[in-house]
Amino acid sequence: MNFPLVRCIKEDGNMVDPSLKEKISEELVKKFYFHMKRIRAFDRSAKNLQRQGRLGTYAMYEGQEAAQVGSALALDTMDWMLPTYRDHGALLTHGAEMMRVLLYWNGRMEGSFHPGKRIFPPAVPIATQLPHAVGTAWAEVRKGTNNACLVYFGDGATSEGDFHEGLNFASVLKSPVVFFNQNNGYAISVPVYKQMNSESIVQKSVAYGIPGIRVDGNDIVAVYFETQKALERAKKGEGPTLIEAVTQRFGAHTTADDPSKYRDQEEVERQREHVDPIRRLERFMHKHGFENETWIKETEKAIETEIQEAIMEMENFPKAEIEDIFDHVFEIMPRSIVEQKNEYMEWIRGEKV
Amino acid sequence: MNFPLVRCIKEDGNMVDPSLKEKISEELVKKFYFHMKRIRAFDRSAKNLQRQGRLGTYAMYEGQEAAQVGSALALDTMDWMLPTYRDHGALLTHGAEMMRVLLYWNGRMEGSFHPGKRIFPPAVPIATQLPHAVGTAWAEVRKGTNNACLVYFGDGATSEGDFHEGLNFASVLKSPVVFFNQNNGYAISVPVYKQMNSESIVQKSVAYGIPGIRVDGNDIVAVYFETQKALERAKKGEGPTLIEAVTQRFGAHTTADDPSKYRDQEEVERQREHVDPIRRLERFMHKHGFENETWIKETEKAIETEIQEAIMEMENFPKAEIEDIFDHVFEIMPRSIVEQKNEYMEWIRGEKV
Amino acid sequence: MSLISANKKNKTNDFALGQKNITMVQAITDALDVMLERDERVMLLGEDIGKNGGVFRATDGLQKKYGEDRVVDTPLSEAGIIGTGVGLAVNGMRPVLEIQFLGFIYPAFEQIATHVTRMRMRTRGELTVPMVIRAPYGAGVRAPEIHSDSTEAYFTHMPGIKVICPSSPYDAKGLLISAMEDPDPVLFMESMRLYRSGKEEVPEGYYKEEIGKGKKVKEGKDVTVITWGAMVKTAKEAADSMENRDIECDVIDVRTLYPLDQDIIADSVQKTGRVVIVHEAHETGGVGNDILSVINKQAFMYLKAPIEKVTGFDVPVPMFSLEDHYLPSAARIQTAIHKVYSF
Amino acid sequence: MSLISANKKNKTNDFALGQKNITMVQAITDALDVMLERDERVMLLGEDIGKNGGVFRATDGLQKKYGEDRVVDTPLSEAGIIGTGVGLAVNGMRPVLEIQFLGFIYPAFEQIATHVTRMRMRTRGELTVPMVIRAPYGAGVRAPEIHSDSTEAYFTHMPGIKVICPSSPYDAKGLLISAMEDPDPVLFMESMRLYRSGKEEVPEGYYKEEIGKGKKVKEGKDVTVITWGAMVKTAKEAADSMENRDIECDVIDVRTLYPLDQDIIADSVQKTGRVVIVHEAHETGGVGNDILSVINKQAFMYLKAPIEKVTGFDVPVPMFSLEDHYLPSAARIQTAIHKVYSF
Ligand SMILES: Cc1ncc(C[n+]2csc(CCOP(=O)(O)OP(=O)(O)O)c2C)c(N)n1
Ligand SMILES: Cc1ncc(C[n+]2csc(CCOP(=O)(O)OP(=O)(O)O)c2C)c(N)n1
Ligand SMILES: [Mg+2]
Ligand SMILES: [Mg+2]
Repeated sequence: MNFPLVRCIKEDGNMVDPSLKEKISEELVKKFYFHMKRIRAFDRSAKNLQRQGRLGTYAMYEGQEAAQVGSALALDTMDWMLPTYRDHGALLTHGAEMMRVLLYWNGRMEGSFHPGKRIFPPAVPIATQLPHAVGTAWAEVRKGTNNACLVYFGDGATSEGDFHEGLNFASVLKSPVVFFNQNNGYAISVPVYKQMNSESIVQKSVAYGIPGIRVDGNDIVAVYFETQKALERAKKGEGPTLIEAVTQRFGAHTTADDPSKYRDQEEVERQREHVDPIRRLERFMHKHGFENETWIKETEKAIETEIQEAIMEMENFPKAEIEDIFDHVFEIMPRSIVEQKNEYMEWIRGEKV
Repeated sequence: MNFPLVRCIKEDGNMVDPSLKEKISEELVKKFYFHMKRIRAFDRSAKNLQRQGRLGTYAMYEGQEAAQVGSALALDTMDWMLPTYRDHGALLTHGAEMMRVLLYWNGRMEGSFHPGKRIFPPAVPIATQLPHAVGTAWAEVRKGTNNACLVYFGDGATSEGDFHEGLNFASVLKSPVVFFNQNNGYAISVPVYKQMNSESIVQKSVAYGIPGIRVDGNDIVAVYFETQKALERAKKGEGPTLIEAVTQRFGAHTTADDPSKYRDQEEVERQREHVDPIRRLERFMHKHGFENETWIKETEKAIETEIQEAIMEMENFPKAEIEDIFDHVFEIMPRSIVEQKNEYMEWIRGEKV
Repeated sequence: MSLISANKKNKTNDFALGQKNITMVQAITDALDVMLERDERVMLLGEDIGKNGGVFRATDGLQKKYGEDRVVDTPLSEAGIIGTGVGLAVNGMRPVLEIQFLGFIYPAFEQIATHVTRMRMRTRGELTVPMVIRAPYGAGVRAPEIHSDSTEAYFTHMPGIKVICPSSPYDAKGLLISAMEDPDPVLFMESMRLYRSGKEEVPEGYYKEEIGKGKKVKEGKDVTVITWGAMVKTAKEAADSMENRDIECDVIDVRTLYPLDQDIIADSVQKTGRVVIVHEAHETGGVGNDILSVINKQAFMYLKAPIEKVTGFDVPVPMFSLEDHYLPSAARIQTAIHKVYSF
Repeated sequence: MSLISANKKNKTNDFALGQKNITMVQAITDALDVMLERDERVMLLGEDIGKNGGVFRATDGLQKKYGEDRVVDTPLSEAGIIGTGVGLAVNGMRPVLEIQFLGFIYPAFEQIATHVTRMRMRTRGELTVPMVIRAPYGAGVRAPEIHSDSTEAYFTHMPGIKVICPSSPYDAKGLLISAMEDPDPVLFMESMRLYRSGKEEVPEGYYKEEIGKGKKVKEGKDVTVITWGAMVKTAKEAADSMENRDIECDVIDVRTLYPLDQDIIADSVQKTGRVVIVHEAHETGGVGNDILSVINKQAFMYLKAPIEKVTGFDVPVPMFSLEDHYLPSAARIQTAIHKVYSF
């Protein structure tokens, strides 16, 4: 099986193929940098909020910024994004409101959707979103548009039946979907080599007769261009692509997880030097004349302000309304729910008196 | 992807590699021939019985005899077999009682198992038996035996999640299973090219990092030797193999199906000349000195007698007992079932008076 | 027979042009045909529904008429079908998904329990899943194992999906059209036994029957018999024969299993005070117990006898040699009617 | 506290050597440990149960003690876990399968509905599936979506599997050991809320609690309160507080949801004539309605008031900001007790 790891920027910041530089505008580099910095800052803030009891259990993505930003930036506004619980970095990049993402992790239903954006609520049951992407993308074909779908999932997700059924459907229907796998090495505590016997995830594309790309997931340039190519193929009617972005999850699975039970966290920190996607981009910027201290400072400040504002918004958001429990199950509430609601609301009011 | 179709006997009965002949004893050829003739005669009788209203809906396998017999003969008595509803040819070859197979198709619970034989009841929900095979085989490893498992499934079954989850588990656990796919071209009315976008089923083995073999499923010699090799690998602790046996279903999906709705049955009959596995073996026998008219006549007669006896046994089998509905759900019947049973049995007795 | 509700919301060809005498499976094909014609967003997906027209011929001729893009033979994968349907529905289509037999819906259980039914809730209605899942169900046709399950209760317990089970060609067509226009997911159960068991005059063209409304199929003052689907005929037969013994039954076909028509149940039980519930699903956890709960709440004071249930047993549906013993029979229902009457 | 049933069937080290004061999750680990030690056929399979010791640490230390062959980290695939478990069980092993949260059991629904529960039936006991499926369940711990489901009713409706839901460390250990020795499949539901909510004296070593038997957790003559799992504590609290108003409640922890202990229910209802049923699952289709059915059959004539239910609503379990409103509270239960009492 020949699925070489596609890489544009080496760990030391040098380019694999210097001629690519033409395609990398300053604007693009700034976008890469801004979004990675932004979502990392967000991630860290959210983790801290959780520690302070201001958010519920939270899933960090630190280490996966290049994979999430690079792929998300390749999308057009009208392309759909189907995330998991760990892809809010991509979400934020595709235009989701930061305040809503925070609401989600604060147990608020108002946070699981993004009005006006083509973003699905995060899939919590593993791999279930893959078939949704197939249908969503297919509907675009039926409508005669030129929009595609990008669906995220982890290495662990490849073991579920829905992964397989989704890819098979997409391949048969030639549905314009990009299956974007973030192989971050672990499914909670289970390392990839216990998850599967195959040497790569990308080779699973062979089972469906579709193109597969294995990309260095910490190299945002490679991720971006490869995703773009896959999206173009999709939009040209050439069907789905499976992308495996090889990356790393630096932290715990979620704030409820203790990774020291199953791996050496110090080792992870040592590896960070080589694999951190932001440092890699910084080295690239440094070596290729994109460094701009003033802009970076400004950017960092702007990000900090945005995050603080989003947190304030989240915390000032109107309290959850009890009625919400009942009001959105059906468009028209059936009698059993009406009665349950009325009874409970009356009781609550009585209680409160 | 390079998965050439393995073939030992060409359609005209000549050998692909004449040196293989040493390995093909007369005894083996007779076994091949006897079992294929036997299960075909059985299949036709069963189909007729259904027409006469003496059996319920019945699933024919005519055309798939080489695949079923060749693979089944490669098993040792202590190896497990996990069939679908279409694999009773294999079942009969692995020692199942013919009378019980008939009972099964007559809606009798007594027909779905084979006391003393290592045979699972036929899996009716598609692909669900694949994970069972993984566990069954793994238990053999844990017991320290040298037994393996062979599990049958169709081309349609490859689309289900359980196919994927089963192969993935087996590959990770190095479970001694042979996944034996009979690609008979159709899942009821759906042709393989609508079922999947891949050119073959065997290439799906790549997804699991396990060996895959594509064999001419109408060539019993190839099926037998390839299955044997896969079983040997399994028993040596080298893990599972995916075998795709390319074959054909000559008849309808079941007696309830009308294939003229979706394919040209006359075309199928024309193809039969080339692909019929029994005729192929006959040509081989003819060309390689294994022909023996007397023996064939005797064999045919013996088969006919066996089938007639089995039918008689089936028809004389004691009537289904109503209590059976209740008695085998749990080892010890819980009160709710006890009460339902008592009430019903009393009522029935009252009724009958 | 109910009146035609001449809903003219979307298009013009709403008026019933005439009647035709058809079976239930034909009525279902007809409903699909009417809606494929009226609404471009409608798509049918399923195993063998295209060229083959479905294993019961419920989609016969529709692929030819509407094309392979709209009547689609899918791979053999129920989670794939329902999951793809979710995406289609969220993105503006109106998928109707055939599950070949209700007993093969289980691979899609996760998709239904966690997405089909929760999408509206999770997005406060921003994304919705207007989807119909059609599934033949039930015993009594000598089908192989698993094919005969009647496991509606898994779905009535699942918040966010309606469950419908018609008992006549007229209702089947009208309710299926309603289901296809419903803004929320619907599981539409079709009795295999009833598919071809009788014909009825059914209006041509478009009409709707209201979801969530039961129907009296027989009027009587002594005992209330509540049931649905294939059991309506059996219960009616039992009730008819009780007239010989001067017992008059109210027979209610609830038609929708979630949400239940509480009024029709309460009204009848308040009148009779005696109840027999009939269904072919297993007793424990069956929808019969939901009906019991409605009665407990709405008509407790009127009850004159313990409620009787005639149901499938707490055992897997047996293979066909014994399935007739599993299924409630008219004779068993008669015994139950007599029992509550003479309590 | 119940007596220890000193079952000495298989091995010799049966006698409780002492007591230890442990939480429910520790009691579960203990039961697994005892059985891994006693019976070589026992194997644990699940996601993250090995090195990580399970996301709730229910299998902490067991892989180290018994090896990777017997405490196995599986791929992320519930149908794979249960399906492989079927094969293991049929072929002589005693698999205990952890489903990380009950809300993630749905991918394995088909395996459970069509094989786990039907193998004995289909083979008249020639092949059987002695398997325990362990699954944390329930709301109230601020878990993410889907993690809080309490969907036991899907399984009580499924013939061929027992469903157990303990409410204390003592019961958890004794019932889990019974489940692991049961010749038939058992779904063992573990309340996340109760995992670490309190300690109790639990015997060391091997002992069993009988499956299918309820337990009185409070004795009273006026109102019967029936519940299980995490709700036992809440119901008890409500019942205790009713003493101030001179209402004495019988509080029953049914412990096994299928098969239900009909006697303990009937005896109590025949005494009190007034009933409140409490569970956190959705009302429609909930096990509460099975209890209603038992009462209808066994104690109809004794009922003095309609039965009240305090349950989760017919809506998906909301995200955690609202989950406390979804969950039955002691205050709501008090209202219900008062209502049936003063009917
Ligand atoms: C069907 C299902 N089973 C189990 C879980 C519990 N669970 C949540 S995340 C996770 C691991 C997922 O790993 P992977 O797919 O690699 O994604 P990652 O978390 O690494 O982003 C598990 C087992 C779940 N959410 N859904
Ligand atoms: C889960 C499930 N879905 C649908 C069916 C109905 N069904 C029975 S056989 C069949 C086609 C199977 O095709 P294939 O796997 O190729 O096996 P073959 O019948 O050709 O031997 C279908 C769809 C089923 N039995 N189980
Ligand atoms: Mg991962
Ligand atoms: Mg086939």
